[in-house]
Amino acid sequence: TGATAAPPAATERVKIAMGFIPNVQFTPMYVALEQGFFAEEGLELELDYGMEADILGLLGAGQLQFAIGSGDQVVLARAAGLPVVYVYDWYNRFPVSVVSLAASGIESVEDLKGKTVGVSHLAGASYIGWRALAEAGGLQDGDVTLQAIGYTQVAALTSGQVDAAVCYYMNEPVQLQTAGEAVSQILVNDITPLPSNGIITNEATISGKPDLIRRLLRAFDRGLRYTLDNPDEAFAIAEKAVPEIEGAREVQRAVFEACLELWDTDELGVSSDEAWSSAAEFMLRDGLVDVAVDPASAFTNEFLSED
Amino acid sequence: MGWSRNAKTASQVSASVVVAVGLVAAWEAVVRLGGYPTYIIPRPTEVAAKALQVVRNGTLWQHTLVTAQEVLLGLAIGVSLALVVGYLLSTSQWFERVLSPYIVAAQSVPTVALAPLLVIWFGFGMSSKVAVCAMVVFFPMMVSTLVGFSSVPEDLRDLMVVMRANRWQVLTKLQVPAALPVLLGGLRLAVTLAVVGAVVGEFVGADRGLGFLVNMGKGIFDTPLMFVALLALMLMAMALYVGVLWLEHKLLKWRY
Amino acid sequence: MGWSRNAKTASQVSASVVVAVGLVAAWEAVVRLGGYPTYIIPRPTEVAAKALQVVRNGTLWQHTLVTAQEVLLGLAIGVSLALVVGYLLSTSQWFERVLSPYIVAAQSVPTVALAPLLVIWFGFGMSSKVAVCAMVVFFPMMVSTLVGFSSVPEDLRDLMVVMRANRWQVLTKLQVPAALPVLLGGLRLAVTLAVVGAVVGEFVGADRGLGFLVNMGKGIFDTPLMFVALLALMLMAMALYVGVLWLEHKLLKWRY
Amino acid sequence: MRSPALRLSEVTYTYSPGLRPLEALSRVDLEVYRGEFVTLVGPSGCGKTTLLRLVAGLAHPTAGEIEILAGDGGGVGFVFQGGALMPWRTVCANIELPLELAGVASQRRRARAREMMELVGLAGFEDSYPRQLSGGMRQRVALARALADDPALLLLDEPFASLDAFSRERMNEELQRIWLANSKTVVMVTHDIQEAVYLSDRVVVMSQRPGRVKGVFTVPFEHPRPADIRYDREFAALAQHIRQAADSHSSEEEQESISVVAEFF
Amino acid sequence: MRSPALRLSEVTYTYSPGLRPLEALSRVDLEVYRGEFVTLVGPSGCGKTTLLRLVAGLAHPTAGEIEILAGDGGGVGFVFQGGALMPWRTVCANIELPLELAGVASQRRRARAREMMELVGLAGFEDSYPRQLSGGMRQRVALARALADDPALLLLDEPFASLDAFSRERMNEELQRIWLANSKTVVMVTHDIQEAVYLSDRVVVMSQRPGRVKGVFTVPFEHPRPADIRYDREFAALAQHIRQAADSHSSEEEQESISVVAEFF
Ligand SMILES: Nc1ncnc2c1ncn2[C@@H]1O[C@H](COP(=O)(O)OP(=O)(O)OP(=O)(O)O)[C@@H](O)[C@H]1O
Ligand SMILES: Nc1ncnc2c1ncn2[C@@H]1O[C@H](COP(=O)(O)OP(=O)(O)OP(=O)(O)O)[C@@H](O)[C@H]1O
Ligand SMILES: [Mg+2]
Ligand SMILES: [Mg+2]
Repeated sequence: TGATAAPPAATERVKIAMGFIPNVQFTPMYVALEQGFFAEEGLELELDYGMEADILGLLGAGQLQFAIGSGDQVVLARAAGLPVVYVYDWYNRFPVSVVSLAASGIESVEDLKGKTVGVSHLAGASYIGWRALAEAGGLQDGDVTLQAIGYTQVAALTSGQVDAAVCYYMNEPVQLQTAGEAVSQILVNDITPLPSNGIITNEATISGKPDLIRRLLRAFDRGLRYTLDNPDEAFAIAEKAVPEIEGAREVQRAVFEACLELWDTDELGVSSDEAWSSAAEFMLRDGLVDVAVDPASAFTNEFLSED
Repeated sequence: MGWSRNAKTASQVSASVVVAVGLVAAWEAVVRLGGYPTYIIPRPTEVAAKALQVVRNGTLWQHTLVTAQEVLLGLAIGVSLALVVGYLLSTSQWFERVLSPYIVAAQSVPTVALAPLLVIWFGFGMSSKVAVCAMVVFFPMMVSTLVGFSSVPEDLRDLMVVMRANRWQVLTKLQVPAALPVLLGGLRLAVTLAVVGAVVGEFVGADRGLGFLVNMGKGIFDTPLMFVALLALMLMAMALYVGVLWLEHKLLKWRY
Repeated sequence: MGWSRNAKTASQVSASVVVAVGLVAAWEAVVRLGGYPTYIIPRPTEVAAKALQVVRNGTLWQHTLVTAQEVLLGLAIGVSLALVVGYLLSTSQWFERVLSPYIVAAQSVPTVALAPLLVIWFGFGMSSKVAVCAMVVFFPMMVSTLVGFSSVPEDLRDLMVVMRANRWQVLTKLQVPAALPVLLGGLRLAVTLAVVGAVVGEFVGADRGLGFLVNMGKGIFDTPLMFVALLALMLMAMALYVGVLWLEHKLLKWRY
Repeated sequence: MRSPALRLSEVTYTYSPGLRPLEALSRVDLEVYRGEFVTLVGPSGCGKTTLLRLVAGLAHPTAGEIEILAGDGGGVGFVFQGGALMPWRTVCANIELPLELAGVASQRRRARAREMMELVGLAGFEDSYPRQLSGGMRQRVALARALADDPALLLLDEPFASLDAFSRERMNEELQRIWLANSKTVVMVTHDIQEAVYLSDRVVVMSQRPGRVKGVFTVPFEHPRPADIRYDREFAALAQHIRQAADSHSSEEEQESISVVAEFF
Repeated sequence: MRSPALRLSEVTYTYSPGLRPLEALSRVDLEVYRGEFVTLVGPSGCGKTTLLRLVAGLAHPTAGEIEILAGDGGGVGFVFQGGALMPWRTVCANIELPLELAGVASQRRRARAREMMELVGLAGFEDSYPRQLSGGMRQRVALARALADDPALLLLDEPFASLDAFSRERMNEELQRIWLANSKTVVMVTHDIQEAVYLSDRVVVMSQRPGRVKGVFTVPFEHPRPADIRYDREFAALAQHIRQAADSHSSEEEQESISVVAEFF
């Protein structure tokens, strides 16, 4: 379905900040590179693996043109005045979930009352996911004890320091499951949808190089589709791109499968108005931002390929 | 004499003020010339406004107190442990040669890698931060102890032997005073690293403290807040460092 | 004499082996008794198997090389800068008193807070890691320089004045040799911290190096891989440290 | 007075730094009686300091044996050649050190230290640090410290080398007085043969490296000796003999005759 | 020979550590001629070392003036009271230091150092470190170093204090020889009045703290002086006079007469 544009005169170098270490979660990107989709668009893509928190700042300051990040962060960033815009909805479902060991019997939001819940930091996507879930699930302040636990979810859960932990759906739960631990989880997206991880750019690029955005998204889109259509081949490509996963192939395959679940949708890349509006409203209501963010300015579907 | 000392102190203080003002000016200049937006580096005025706000509402004070506690406890534990271990290792060069590389090895493990174990052993309370802080402080202090104790003049060692001093007396009346300049040098490092250590400890997972505030400021794109927290950390480190300088001045006055 | 020295070295080496074996046994015991699952602490055997694998396929070597480069470059830059700044500060106590607290303040800023600036100034490549490493190394080395230079015996200073030595001669023929024990003590710290620094630098964002591998192991839930990377880091720190001990042995032989 | 305080039998000491071993003392036999004042004289580098260190237990003979038979319980007072003052302690605190180690109460310590400072002519410098003293003053501090806790055995390594002639004579007299009053055993190293004769019961002359006992001279004068005994004819003659014996250029044959002379005194 | 090498006019020096200032030198007037050998004697702590330090430029007078008129270009050789050897340098490297600073090529340096070591009787200890030497040997290293680059002005602070009588006399002779051969200006501190008279053109007697010039004695004997001039009657008489002058217990009136005696010589 990817439209092939006329091959441009010269290849253009672009950088995209991934916000995490090389991982099977980036398989569509590796596929698009490997299959030459970017090259066909005249792009020479370079992947940077900086930490998420820095990336939006750099993007806003024009030090970067593209980054991967979640929609809630874009709302936060825009509220702080960063001219960043979300242009491609990659993770169709918001990937944060609340995980607990099956033995704890936590199955619904209701069950969390009186428990201790661990969250990495009191900021960031997982925290916002948690707040959204708590609000939608009717939890009041004081119903749960929230504990900042950094990136020690697995240790904190298994050692009983917390009853449940806010995680990424395709990370810690998968790890625990493949290690033989029975876990139960509540996916935030099932309770309240939020704009999830996708490709972000800045206003300068939008006004200056709209075509660049289009080409980049087109190539990526083809990668994502290819991945969904040929998961085995795609996984093999990821294995080549990230040779370090060799020793953890099984878990990584499981992670990959979880990702596929989150990615698969009828309309790849399309952001939904409702999700953004409700997110922006919720974040203002909840005090996560103190100025209203116009959802229309935070995202756009205009660079998606017209099929 | 008294006058000249006061004059010297006064000149130091005023020079410090000049340097501080210069740094703020440089900061403003960097922001302007570099054209950095607020969310990369905020302007001094923005930071000052934010500082006023968090000082007024008590937030800053409350977080500072938490970190200060962690730092002081971590320092106390780390320094004492280092002195004890350093002393024990210094009693035998063989011992030192065999064991110290392993202590070094332990030092080179990044805290994030230790985080899960820290959580299991110390939980999420203050103790895990104190532990990180103590660990960070331990090593420079231990090395200083080793270096300091090995620099005790031989003739004074002989003197103590002739006077039939016991181990404790040799330690307190010879080794510690002789090693004091180096020990205090170690302490200069230790106090600075203690602040870093507490912050790193808070990064592992915390809901209070200045390290938390830095992370928070960063997480909610409130860079002025982050800078206020950073400035508070700097002031804490400077205060501790100046404290050690003062201690040096008191304890090493025989040198001047 | 020659024989006894060899015997001593041999006993040290064998004792080191014993300690190493003991530590591995303790590790196995901790895992068993604590009942920790692999994803918290893997068993020595699992780690060994993983090590074999990454040694065979060259992954480990390649990442080690990257980090080693960062460490050595960072050390070289950080240590040289520290020596120069330390020397300059040591020339005037007033200078030192006024400026050193600001250097301390700079030291207490956590690297994560600096990350965006590092990226802007140095990019994501090796230079940002080298910069972090150099920054971390700088401080202990500078303090050692200050402490070392201030411990130069007065009578030797006078000697140099009488002999009309110029500044450079005083530095090379008196201050450096006299401060050497303390400087080498600082270097012991510096090499250890350099490893930590490179790793922290890689944590800010990297796609190679042992710090990256630690993160990778953690990120892909391959704890044995993480432990292999940690062990490699430990070995690197130990090797550097033993190197400094060897240097001490060579340079300070007049003491023994 | 004839019961031995320490006995060296065939004591040999070899320093072995690096590759070349250096024999500092070779088969030294010496007995010092309780309450005796023995002086060692000999050329620079002949092992006098080494011998004192061995007696003090700071080193152990490579061969031979040292017996310390004192048993009086009192400690050892050692004046090191370099002084060995603690730079971070004031003069007073340096002198108090042995008393401090012995657990003497601070007031008595202080009183004793003042007494000692008076004795060595340093009253008024209680609160000075060693680096604020002249060379001779430092040496006197070291002496005061060695005397402070009234040790039964005194080992003095050139304790008066940096003193002017008058201070030196005065210190000699004080030392004689203290020695007589408390019947200490003293082994002293000096390069001043007059001083050696004035103070000692016996003067031991040592030979060039490796140090050996070349001759032992008994000083026949009664104690206490008046200061002007130095101008006595017999005194001068003995000093002259010892001087000749100590001359490192004298040949082995001459040394034979020295031993005979030594017997004579 | 009458052109002055250095001149002190009304030099006063006060140490001020902490609160109590200590006047070490008070209104010292002294002129030393080029090529002259001047010796300072006086009680311990009277400011001799301080005076040498002032001349060497290591301290500056609190009042008064010091003029160094040497201008020969040659440096200053200083034997410090404590030796001031670099513990990390071998004996040979310590002696080479002044040559090294002057940029002398390493081979010539080495040769010169060996020569010096021969001179002070330390051949064979080239590669020893200072801590492996005896006290007297260290002192000789310090002397060898001070002489190594053949300085025009020599400042010697008790350079022979730790030497036995024979080494001392031999070193005295060597020093006289070197001084005569190279016409150096020498200012030496010593406590040995015989030594002072044997070597000097003039002996300066200093008073108890605060140091003042109490008397200046011109030594009338021709250079070079034979070793046995010490037994000369006139020599002994002069030494005796100086001894009396130096006696810190002599009263002011006696000192008046000393000055007269000093004029007489
Ligand atoms: N620590 C040491 N290591 C090696 N050799 C040493 C050491 N101490 C002394 N020696 C050597 O031992 C010999 C005797 O030294 P010692 O100090 O006993 O001499 P001394 O008689 O006290 O001389 P002086 O009168 O000059 O003080 C000297 O040749 C010296 O070089
Ligand atoms: N650094 C210093 N600080 C304070 N006072 C000092 C210092 N150095 C010396 N003095 C004092 O100055 C006086 C003279 O000292 P100096 O060393 O010149 O004496 P000196 O004549 O060389 O004595 P000696 O024969 O004992 O070496 C002494 O009373 C001493 O206490
Ligand atoms: Mg000696
Ligand atoms: Mg002196």
